[in-house]
Amino acid sequence: MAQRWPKLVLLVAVGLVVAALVAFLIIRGTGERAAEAARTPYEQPALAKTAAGAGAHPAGQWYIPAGDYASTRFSDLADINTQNVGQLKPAFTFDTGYLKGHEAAPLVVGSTMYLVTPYPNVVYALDLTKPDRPVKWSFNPHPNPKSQGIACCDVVDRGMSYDNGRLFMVTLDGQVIALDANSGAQVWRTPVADISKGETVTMAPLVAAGKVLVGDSGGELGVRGSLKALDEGSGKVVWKAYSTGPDKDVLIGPNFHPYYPSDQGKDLGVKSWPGEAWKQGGGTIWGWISYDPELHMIYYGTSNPGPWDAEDRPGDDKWTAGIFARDIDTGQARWFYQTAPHDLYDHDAINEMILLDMPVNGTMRKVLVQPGRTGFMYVIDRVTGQVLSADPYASMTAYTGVDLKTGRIQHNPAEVPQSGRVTRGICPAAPGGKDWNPSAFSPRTGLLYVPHLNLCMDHVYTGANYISGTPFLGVESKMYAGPGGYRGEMTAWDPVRRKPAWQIRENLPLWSGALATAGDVVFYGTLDGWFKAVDARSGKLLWKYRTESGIVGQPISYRGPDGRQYIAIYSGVGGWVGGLVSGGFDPRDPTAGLGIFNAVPDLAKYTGRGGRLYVFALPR
Amino acid sequence: MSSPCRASLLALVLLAGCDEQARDPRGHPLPETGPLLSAAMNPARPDPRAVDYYKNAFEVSQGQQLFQWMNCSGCHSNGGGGMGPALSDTKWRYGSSMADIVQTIANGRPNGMPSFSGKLTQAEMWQLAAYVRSLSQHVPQSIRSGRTEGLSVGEPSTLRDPHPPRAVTPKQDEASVE
Amino acid sequence: MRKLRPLLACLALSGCHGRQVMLGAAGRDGSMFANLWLVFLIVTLVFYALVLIGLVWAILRRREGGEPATRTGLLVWVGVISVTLAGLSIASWLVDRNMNRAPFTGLTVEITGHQWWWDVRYTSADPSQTLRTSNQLHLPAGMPVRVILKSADVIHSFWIPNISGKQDLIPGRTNDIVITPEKVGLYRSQCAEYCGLEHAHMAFDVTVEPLADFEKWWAQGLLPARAPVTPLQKAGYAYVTTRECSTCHNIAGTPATGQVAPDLTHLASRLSLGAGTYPMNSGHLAAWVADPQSAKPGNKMPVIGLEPDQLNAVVSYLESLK
Amino acid sequence: MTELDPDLARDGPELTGVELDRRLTAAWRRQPGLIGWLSTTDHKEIGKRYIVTAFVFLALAGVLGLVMRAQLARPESGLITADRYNQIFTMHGTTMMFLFAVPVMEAMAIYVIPLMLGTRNMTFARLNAFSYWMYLFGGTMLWVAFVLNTGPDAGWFSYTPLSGPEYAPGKRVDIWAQMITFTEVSGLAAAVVMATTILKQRAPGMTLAKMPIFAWSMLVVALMIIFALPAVALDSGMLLSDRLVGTHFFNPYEGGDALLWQHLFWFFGHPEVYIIFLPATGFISELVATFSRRPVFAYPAVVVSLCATGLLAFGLWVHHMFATGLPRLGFAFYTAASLTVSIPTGVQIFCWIATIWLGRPQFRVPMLWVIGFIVTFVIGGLTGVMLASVPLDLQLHDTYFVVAHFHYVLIGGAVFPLLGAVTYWFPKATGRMMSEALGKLSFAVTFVGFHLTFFPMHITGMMGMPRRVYTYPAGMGWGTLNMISSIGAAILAFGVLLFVINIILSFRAGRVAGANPWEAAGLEWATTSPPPVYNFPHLPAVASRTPLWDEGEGLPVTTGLRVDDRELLSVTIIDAIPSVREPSPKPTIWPLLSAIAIGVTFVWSIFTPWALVFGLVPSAIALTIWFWPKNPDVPPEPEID
Repeated sequence: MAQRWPKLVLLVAVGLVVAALVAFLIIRGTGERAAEAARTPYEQPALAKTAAGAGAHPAGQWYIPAGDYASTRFSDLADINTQNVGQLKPAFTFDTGYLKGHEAAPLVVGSTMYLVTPYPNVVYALDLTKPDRPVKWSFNPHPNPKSQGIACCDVVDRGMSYDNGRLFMVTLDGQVIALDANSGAQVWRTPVADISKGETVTMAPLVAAGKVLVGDSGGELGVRGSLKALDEGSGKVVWKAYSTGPDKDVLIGPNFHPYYPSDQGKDLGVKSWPGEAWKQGGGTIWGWISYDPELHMIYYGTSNPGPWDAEDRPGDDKWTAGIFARDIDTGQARWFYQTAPHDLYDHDAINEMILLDMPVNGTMRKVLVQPGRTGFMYVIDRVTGQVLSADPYASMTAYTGVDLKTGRIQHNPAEVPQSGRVTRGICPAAPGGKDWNPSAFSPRTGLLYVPHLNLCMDHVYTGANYISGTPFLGVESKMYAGPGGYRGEMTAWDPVRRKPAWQIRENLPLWSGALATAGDVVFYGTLDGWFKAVDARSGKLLWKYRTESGIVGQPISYRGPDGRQYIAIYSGVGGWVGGLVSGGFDPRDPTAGLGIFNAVPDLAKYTGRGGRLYVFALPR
Repeated sequence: MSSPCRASLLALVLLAGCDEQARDPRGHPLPETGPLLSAAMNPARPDPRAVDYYKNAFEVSQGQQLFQWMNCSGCHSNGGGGMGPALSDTKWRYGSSMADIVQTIANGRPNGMPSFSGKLTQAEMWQLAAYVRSLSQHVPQSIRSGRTEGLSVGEPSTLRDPHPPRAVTPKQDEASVE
Repeated sequence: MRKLRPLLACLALSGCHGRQVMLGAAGRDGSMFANLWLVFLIVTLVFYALVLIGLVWAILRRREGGEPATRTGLLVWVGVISVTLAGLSIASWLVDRNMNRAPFTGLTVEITGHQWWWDVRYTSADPSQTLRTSNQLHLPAGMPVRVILKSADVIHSFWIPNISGKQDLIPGRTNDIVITPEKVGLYRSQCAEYCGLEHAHMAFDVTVEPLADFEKWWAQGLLPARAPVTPLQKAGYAYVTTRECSTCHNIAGTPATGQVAPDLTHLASRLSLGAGTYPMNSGHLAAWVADPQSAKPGNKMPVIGLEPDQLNAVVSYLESLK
Repeated sequence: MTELDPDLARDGPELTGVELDRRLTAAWRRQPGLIGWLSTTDHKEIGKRYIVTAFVFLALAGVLGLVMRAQLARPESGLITADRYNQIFTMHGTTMMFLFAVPVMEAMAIYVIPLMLGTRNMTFARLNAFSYWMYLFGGTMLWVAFVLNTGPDAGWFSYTPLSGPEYAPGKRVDIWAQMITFTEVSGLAAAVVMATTILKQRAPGMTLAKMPIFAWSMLVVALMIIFALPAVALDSGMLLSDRLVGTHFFNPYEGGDALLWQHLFWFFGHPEVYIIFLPATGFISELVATFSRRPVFAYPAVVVSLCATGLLAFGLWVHHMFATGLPRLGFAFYTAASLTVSIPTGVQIFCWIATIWLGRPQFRVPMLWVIGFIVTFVIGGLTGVMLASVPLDLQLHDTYFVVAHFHYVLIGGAVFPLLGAVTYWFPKATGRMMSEALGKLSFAVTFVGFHLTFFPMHITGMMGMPRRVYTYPAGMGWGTLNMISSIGAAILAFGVLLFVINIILSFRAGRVAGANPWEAAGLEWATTSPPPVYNFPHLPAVASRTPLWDEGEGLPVTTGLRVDDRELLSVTIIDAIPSVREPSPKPTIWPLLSAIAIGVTFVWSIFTPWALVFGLVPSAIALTIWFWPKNPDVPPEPEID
């Protein structure tokens, strides 16, 4: 026995050495292949491109928050590039004087910059020609202070639109106002919301084809959502399309051809609800509208159904939590796709839709891409409404996939909330895989830059009572960091390959928009006030700057009267998640702020309130 | 202990017990048609009704139920706030007295608090006010309850500091300044 | 035997008509209960008689003669008890199994217990056909109905003695019971688990009717509330749909959209008021609205303190909600 | 007669009579005065206090019962408010179950068992005193709270979440839950004392097979208490912490479960019924034997029945929960188990009737209670058979049928035997006989009143009347039957009043009884009535189950115990062979002070959890002094061969 030991040991040792060698070779091989793949991914011919006709925007200017109708937020200025971005310095700043969430994008028209503050929605025009950028004029619309109390998630304003010498703005209490861009004089003013019913307006209006398109907020207050088109010249309402109710209210007519059978039928906006629940059914439009001038169609998403307690509204709850395509002139619906039929988690469909032309299974398709709150990256044929793909881009337990045959999202039965028992570990949480803060797309890289969240939640239904002008929720919820313990993530998504190119984890939730430039730099801000520039191809951090407060705004880029490229961003924490600091709430209550403050109880350690515009440029 | 002393002690316990534990389904109204909140105008003399509500476990529990039913929790959550200000902290924009709170509920406040006058009875408003005070430990510890039948909302109110921070009476919070 | 007579009287009562009696046998389970109970009653009566006879005999017997075979007697007694109990167990088990085998045909009613009323929802695959009502149950005769039971607060118990046994409504759990009403008629159900202050006043009316009538009732229930006609009704409408009432109660088709109290859409077509506290008529309606805390103290409806003309108007409007 | 050695420290042939009495009395008597009264460890004194206290609670709860019957006499009666009624029915149930039924059975045993076993005192005599004080404080707290309008109102079963922090605001349910803690401590203490006394302190020769049946029943009951009470202790502890510090044991939202309460409660609650009933069967066995003038028929069968009941009692609790929607398959098991438990009871009833049959029955008052017991209890048992069946229970559950059932079981099955037992042992405790005529009258009135009250409830239940309703609508057909019940309740109360009057009158002027007025066979009748403070001059030794009948005056005795100090004789568990002489603790005030310290801690902890921390200090001090070894240098007694 004893003599056989050395032999045995030798055998084992030789075996181990051989195994290690084999393993080394295998791993090395894979690693090499992976490295190779990482080096040369985007040299392929088939890149996604900005939709033809929708990507145009005036050179070096910024007229609408999304930059262009395709919502790419892409600036073709390339002065600032990956080589020199590290030298960016603040060129000037401007204090707005208000300390709520500054979610708006500044606009630059000619040599003037236009800013709008959160409630009370004051507009400033800054003269960019003078070295100290003085205020040319300002305008205070004096909204009704009561509206502060019914705005669900801070008193934000997401921006204005410029067209044809006029600025179009909204106020929190639901007035659309046209201003003369030169003088700041009011041209017309049209109220489109009733705050006694809980309606407010926070979205940035979109001007296109002679119409000002504006929706409403208040999906948390049992509002019956609607999109209004106002005549650009007179401010008269041209058409109004509700998100619930009979077909004639929803502007569903003979031209309505939804792709999936579940959206076909008469008066589904009534029949997919119990009783008269559709009258308080939500489906507000508070996010982004894209416009395809060639197809003459607008695309927008509707918000969550009301109340949040889904047990109170059995049925599909049409036409909430879905994407509408409409004819911009008549408002008639063309197609509809419901991302979350019978929504269980406040997973609205209001996120930005980027209009692209890209190859899908070998053929070029006209698509819209939406990073959905459900956590899926939807690629939808924007002509027909067919879902071409839907891949998860955020941590996900709530859904198992999207059935491309029926278009229906597939629920994980273990994560369906109920009354009387808390359902735990729902990912994504109520703000979704990504909330309103818009992504950017660079046609140079073919990548979509998605600033998003990594939050999960515990959720329970408690039953809702409807009292006009008060919240209509019926849930208690508690959010927290998703798997990995980080709360925000910047993902560069390749829509053609249907997977991320790179990802950056952020400790705090990402609540700011993104900007991509022709210099292959991507800008975004974080809740702790850092404004960051990363390499559009690799995600490498190139530059960062600490602003006075958390960033929830939308960066833009413009060419100043002096010929230099500037980058502008609002700093001023707020919005749903940042409201914890801007509203001075109490994070000891884990359900505060509909449960989101529980995810960021430490926010006050990173940021205080603020309200300041930062403009950066390369040193002269 | 002498017997008169014992008797008076018993009487004391008896009074305290009756106040905190009694259940009067009708509330403790001065006549419903009586002058609304006369005492609110006179902060020196607190409303005589106040103590019947915020020192009574049953009334506070009724207020707690109304807080959910009347969607107060939609804005103020379980005290932490959200759409509306936090109620569990030490800031009181419009005063911390029972009468102030009832006034806020009844008539609303300019920055968004809706008016519930005509939607709730006065007794219900007093119950709500008592519960609102309990969110910041402004009611006796002995009448608070450990938790609700619901999602856990953090540290039980029974364990929070029994000595509430002193209320700050009407001071404009800078956030509310227009 | 003195105690047997009332027991037999009780048995006789089963023939009487009662709206809330166990031996009413108006449903599938109810009939099976009545039969099984009769079996148990007879068996237990026999045993009681045996014990009494034994006791009387033991007391009165003349004390002479030898030792009787008591030891054998004990064994026989144990044997008899055991066999009988086994028989009863099996009978009980068979009936229980049979009760659980009720065929299920698709009508599902969801009942949520509240302190102290019942929220009733008739579900349907078509959500717009979902019918919501309170404190009443209409059932089609001869059709098994699945009743889903939930509680919004504390434990309650669902029990229509004429039709079926009990099932608890427990917070955090979803129970269900299949009941098959067989006899057309009016029955009464009462909460059978102590649920707090007004447990005594937590009942509802059960109407078992032919299928056609039931379907008609359902269709009518889906209609919105009637519009007020007379000036008095209009004044009542104005009050009810804008003031305190509307904060808690729902009246379909009106601005009264509260969800935390019983639905009032077709209030006047119900048989009772206040979850079985009062029979429905204008006098009781007025009494209830004027002071709901008098007949059912502690219930969640506050005393509003309406002026007499307001009260008139409100009652007049509510009465019109057929 | 020669002078006795003044240093002679052990009883024996030389030391008898007056001198023995003098020395033993000196060793066993307590200090005079209030402090002495409060310090006593004498099982007879503690037992009497226990019994009187329990009867006071019976009277209080009985009055509440009368108030409820007055309210229910008519439909829609406005005599008392819903809130008051709910407090009252909760108090009635709680007091009857926790403060009367269980304690009174323990109390009777505390008085009688040492006498029956032929010993001088119980083991752990101070623990025995402590048990009483805890019981007194707990009951007093509950009733003071009730008077202060803080009476619990969630029912004696306190189902969550009705008893939870949201739906039971205020301190009402905390009072209830903490009262449970008091009675748990007290009950467990008494059970430990009882079990050890019965197992270790029997007279030499009293093997387990020769032990009186009442001792057997108390042994089974003590073990049942030790197993059942921790379940409810856990339950009420969890409820208190849910209410006070916001734990989530019973909160389904956060993963707790409302049914957890019911499982734990009934795991205690069902055995509880047998904890009350088994001592009563013990009484019946003693009474039947004495008044039939022969030993109980089939002693082994009766003892096996007792043990079987005790075991089976733990397998039935789910039959209280048939309507909760638990998996239905398991129900068949609980039906079968519930029906099985009636076999041992049936055996006992057969044995008692057979004993009467075989004996020469004398119809004295205690025997009347026995007959009343059989006639009444059997009805309750048979309705229990109905309730065990799932299909029947789903209808009968929580109706007045159940109210009728358990009053037949508890009053017919426990209170009737208790009243018989009190009549039977009254002369032993007081030295005077109770009036036979008044006794017969009170029996008759009680018996009639009882059936008039509770029999109609079977029918009201079948007619659909649920339990725990403070009123009921007119036109349900329940009015007449309820009126009959209410009239019956008044008669029943009058019957009990007659019993109490009988006790008071007899206590003052009853016929003087000798040592063994009933000519019974048990050892308790071997000493004087009332017994001396040391119980027996010489410890008796026995050779049969009926020593006094078999040995007559010549009862053999054991000698050799110290007379100058408290000493007990420990025996082996099965064969009762003397093994150790054991010192018995002297009276001391510390059990009382410990009870006060712990009681204050308990009451205080209703208001703040810190009480448990701060209250620990005085409690620990009091307990340490109580337990401090007084004579550490005395070597342990040698083994006796």
